[in-house]
Amino acid sequence: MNLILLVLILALSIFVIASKDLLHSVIALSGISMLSALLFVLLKAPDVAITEAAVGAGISTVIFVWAIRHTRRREKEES
Amino acid sequence: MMIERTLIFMIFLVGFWAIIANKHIIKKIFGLNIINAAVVLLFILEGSRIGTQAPLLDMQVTNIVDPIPQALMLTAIVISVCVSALALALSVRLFKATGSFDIDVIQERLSHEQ
Amino acid sequence: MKKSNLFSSCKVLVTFFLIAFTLAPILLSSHPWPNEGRDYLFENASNETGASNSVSAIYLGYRAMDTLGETLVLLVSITGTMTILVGLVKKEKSDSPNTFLLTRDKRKSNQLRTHLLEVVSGKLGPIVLLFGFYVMLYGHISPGGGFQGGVILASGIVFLALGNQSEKETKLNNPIVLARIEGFSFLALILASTSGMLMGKGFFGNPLSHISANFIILLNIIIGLKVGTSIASMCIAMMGRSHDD
Amino acid sequence: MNSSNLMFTPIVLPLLGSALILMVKSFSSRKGRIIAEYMGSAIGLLLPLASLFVLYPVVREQGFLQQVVGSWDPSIGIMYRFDGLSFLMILLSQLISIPAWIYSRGRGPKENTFTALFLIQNASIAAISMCSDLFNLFVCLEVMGMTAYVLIASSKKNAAAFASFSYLLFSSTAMVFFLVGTYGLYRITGSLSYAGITTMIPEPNLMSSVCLVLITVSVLLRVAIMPLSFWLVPAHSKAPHAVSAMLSSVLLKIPLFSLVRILSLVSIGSDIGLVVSYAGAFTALFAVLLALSQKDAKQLLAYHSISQIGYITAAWGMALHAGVTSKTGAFLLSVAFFHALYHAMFKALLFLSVGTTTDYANQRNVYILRGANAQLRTSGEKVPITMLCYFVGALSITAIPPFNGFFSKTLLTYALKETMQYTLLTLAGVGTLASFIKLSRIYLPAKPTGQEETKPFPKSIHIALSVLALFCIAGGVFAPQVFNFIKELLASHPEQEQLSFKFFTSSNLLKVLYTSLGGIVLFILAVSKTGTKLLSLLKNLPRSFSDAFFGFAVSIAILVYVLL
Repeated sequence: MNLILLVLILALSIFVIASKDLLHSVIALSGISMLSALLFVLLKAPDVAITEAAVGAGISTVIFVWAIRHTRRREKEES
Repeated sequence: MMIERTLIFMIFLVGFWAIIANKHIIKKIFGLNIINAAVVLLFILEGSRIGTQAPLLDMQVTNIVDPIPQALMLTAIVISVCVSALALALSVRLFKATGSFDIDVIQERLSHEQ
Repeated sequence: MKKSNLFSSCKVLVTFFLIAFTLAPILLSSHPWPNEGRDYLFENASNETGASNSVSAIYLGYRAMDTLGETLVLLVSITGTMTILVGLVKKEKSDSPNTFLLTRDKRKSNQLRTHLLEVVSGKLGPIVLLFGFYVMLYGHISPGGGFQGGVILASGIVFLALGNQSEKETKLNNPIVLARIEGFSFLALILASTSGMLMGKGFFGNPLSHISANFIILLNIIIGLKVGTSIASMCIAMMGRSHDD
Repeated sequence: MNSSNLMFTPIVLPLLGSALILMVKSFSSRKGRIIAEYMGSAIGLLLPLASLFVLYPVVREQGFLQQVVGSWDPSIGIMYRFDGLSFLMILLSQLISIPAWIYSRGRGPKENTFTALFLIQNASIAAISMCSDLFNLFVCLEVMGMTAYVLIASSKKNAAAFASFSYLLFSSTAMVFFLVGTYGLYRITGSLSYAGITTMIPEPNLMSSVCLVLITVSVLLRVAIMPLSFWLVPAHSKAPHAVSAMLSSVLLKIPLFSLVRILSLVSIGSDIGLVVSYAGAFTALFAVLLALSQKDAKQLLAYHSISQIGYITAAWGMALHAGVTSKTGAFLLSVAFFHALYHAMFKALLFLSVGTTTDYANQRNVYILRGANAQLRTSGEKVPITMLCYFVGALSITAIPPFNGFFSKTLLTYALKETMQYTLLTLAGVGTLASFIKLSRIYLPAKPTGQEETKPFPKSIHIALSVLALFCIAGGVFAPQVFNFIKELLASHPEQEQLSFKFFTSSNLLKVLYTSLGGIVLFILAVSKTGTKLLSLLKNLPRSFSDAFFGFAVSIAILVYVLL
């Protein structure tokens, strides 16, 4: 179970880096946080899980989305 | 065990790659978040090896996991979010000033400013 | 141009591999995990601090200094973010009123804020607030604590602000009130941390006695209020309103 | 309240002051805010000095005070240790921050939050100087860094935002590596306090050495010795002047001396010290050459910060190499701190005076700006205090005898005699002189332009500058006493002979003469045609973001390689 979650996190982090759409990246990053929170519950760390879910998946996503909303969503292609 | 550590190591390297090789400043902040998440995962994962129960001390609990890394990581998570919040605010300001997210372009455009 | 590109990508590769090789022995180490700290806490944490959640016992007892530092980081970062935000908002106030809190006719993009959102978040707000207080107050015996509770509190306040149908401000999402609670709780945190010094228990010592969880509960409440109000005021500032000075 | 509680006052009082300011800010009107601001800064800046005064006899008698925060068991709590080194570090930060704050009343950022953040920064510096726990050091460094990023970005210029961003990104990445190092050490030793870690490392193995290297390099990044100094120049030159003065005088040195606490306890600390010492000496030379090639006045000063921190690290590293408890080690460490203290004084003075001048003249290019003093006079300055203070600072940094820089640099090069660093540092001294001749040309008389204004010149600028200039001159006059004061606090042996070194020997004075002549020759060479070409080549070296990380990786790799 741990392994599956870690593989998923790895895949999501590669997606975060590779995606051209910043909003997709943000959602993937928040997915990483949620999956880590799940992993922390499995690893008997409920406090960290709550923090990660509230702070990592909640607040930081809000800030990222705000920043992207105020700038440009797509990464510009090199021209 | 070793596989789990290797996976975390790879997550760390992916994040680090984004920081050093990607020119996009928001992507760099993503990378910073990812390497932080990797270190947090590593601490918690390794700290949980020596026990089987959550560190809530009831009567029937006998074999808890190490609570110290958990307490440390609470702090580390919060600090990483604070850092990325400030970094994002700065990058929005930079974008408004230069109209670009590319770090070299920003550097070049701002170097003409008195 | 091409040559320098090649050179710089070489440098990036070298950086990457150097870091990978130096970190590998640490990240992949299979050295046995130490259990001295765990054993000490298992024996003593509950007796010494009165908190049966041993993570809370460390977070607000044994290593409370870290928590103070963390609160300061949050305070400084939010102050900095707000300063930058206010500067940005002031600049663009005239041209793009795409904020959530403006009155209906001024709002440009209405489709994002449906009636459903307003009703649900308005009704959900008090419940989330209640849950936040629960997490905050029961931090010493169950998972959770001041910080986590504070974040939930903040989201409750934001829900209330979003579901505010009458366009009037309630006390709780008024930035001035939030800033007051924040300033007060920061002062309270510093005073609470020094109170032990006056009672002969040292910095961050429990002024009453060492065996009760009162002090941890107190710190949880203060930190919860501080974190909740500051994050809420940051979110409200992001929606386009701020405590103007 | 007993004295071991008193050691926390340098942390608590600034925090109390900033809490007061933030609270009154949200409750009160404009007038109340200003009163609260002055009260808060009196609490936060002056009272710690008073408590240092009380603590001095205690430190002299007992050597050190230590207490676990919250009086828990030392195996699990956070140990704070107040000794001579922390005393000196807090003294340094207080001595510089008071004039810097006074200056900020005149020109710098005047928002309420500025003072609050400034005080939080002071509290974190005090905490860094005392804490003996790895994770707590991480947290305190983050607090200090965070305040620095915000204070740099408080400038209105967009380039300041970029400087702050690059500092932030670079040092937060390094802090993640610090965390990895903490993880490794906790895994090996099961402890986070310095005492616990050092007793549990029996002999250096691969993992513990790599962890210590990661921690050292991450902290040295904030000290900005050469491969790690990318972030410094934009940050220091674009920040508001009061913040630049603080950054360069205090924030560079505190992490360096806080490293002594852990590195002096582990056996591989001496090897790390040797490598860092060489790096420091090379830094001193290269940075001075880069400074010579700059055209922006504040950037020139920023490169001098790197160069001077190179001097300090050269002595610091040799101190660690000799072992700080040994006699030579203690001497070298006191020399390093001596120069750090004096550098703090004259560099703060230079940043503030040059900053004022370039602001009023509205021109930062040293090739174009001339007659700066006339410009200052037209903007309302009656007595040329700014120019006089600049010259006090410039003569100090170039080590001309009656001023303080002469004493610290002479002692520092004397302490490093018969090593390779000696030659490098002497050469760097020549370069320093040349580049300051270049910078001083901004005060050359020129035809006065513009009309006389009746706007009064802010008094606080003059107060701040005069205080710092007074420090520089008094530091020169009382140099042996100051050095003995530092040495007594840092030495672990109770029986310490007084300093037998004579400053005004003919060889030292001759050396000053040769250095000055060399500086003038170098300056003439630098303004000649080929010299300008070579320097512009140096200036246009590509410096991009990935290079910074390249430097970081290379310095980690070199240290690991040396230790194996």
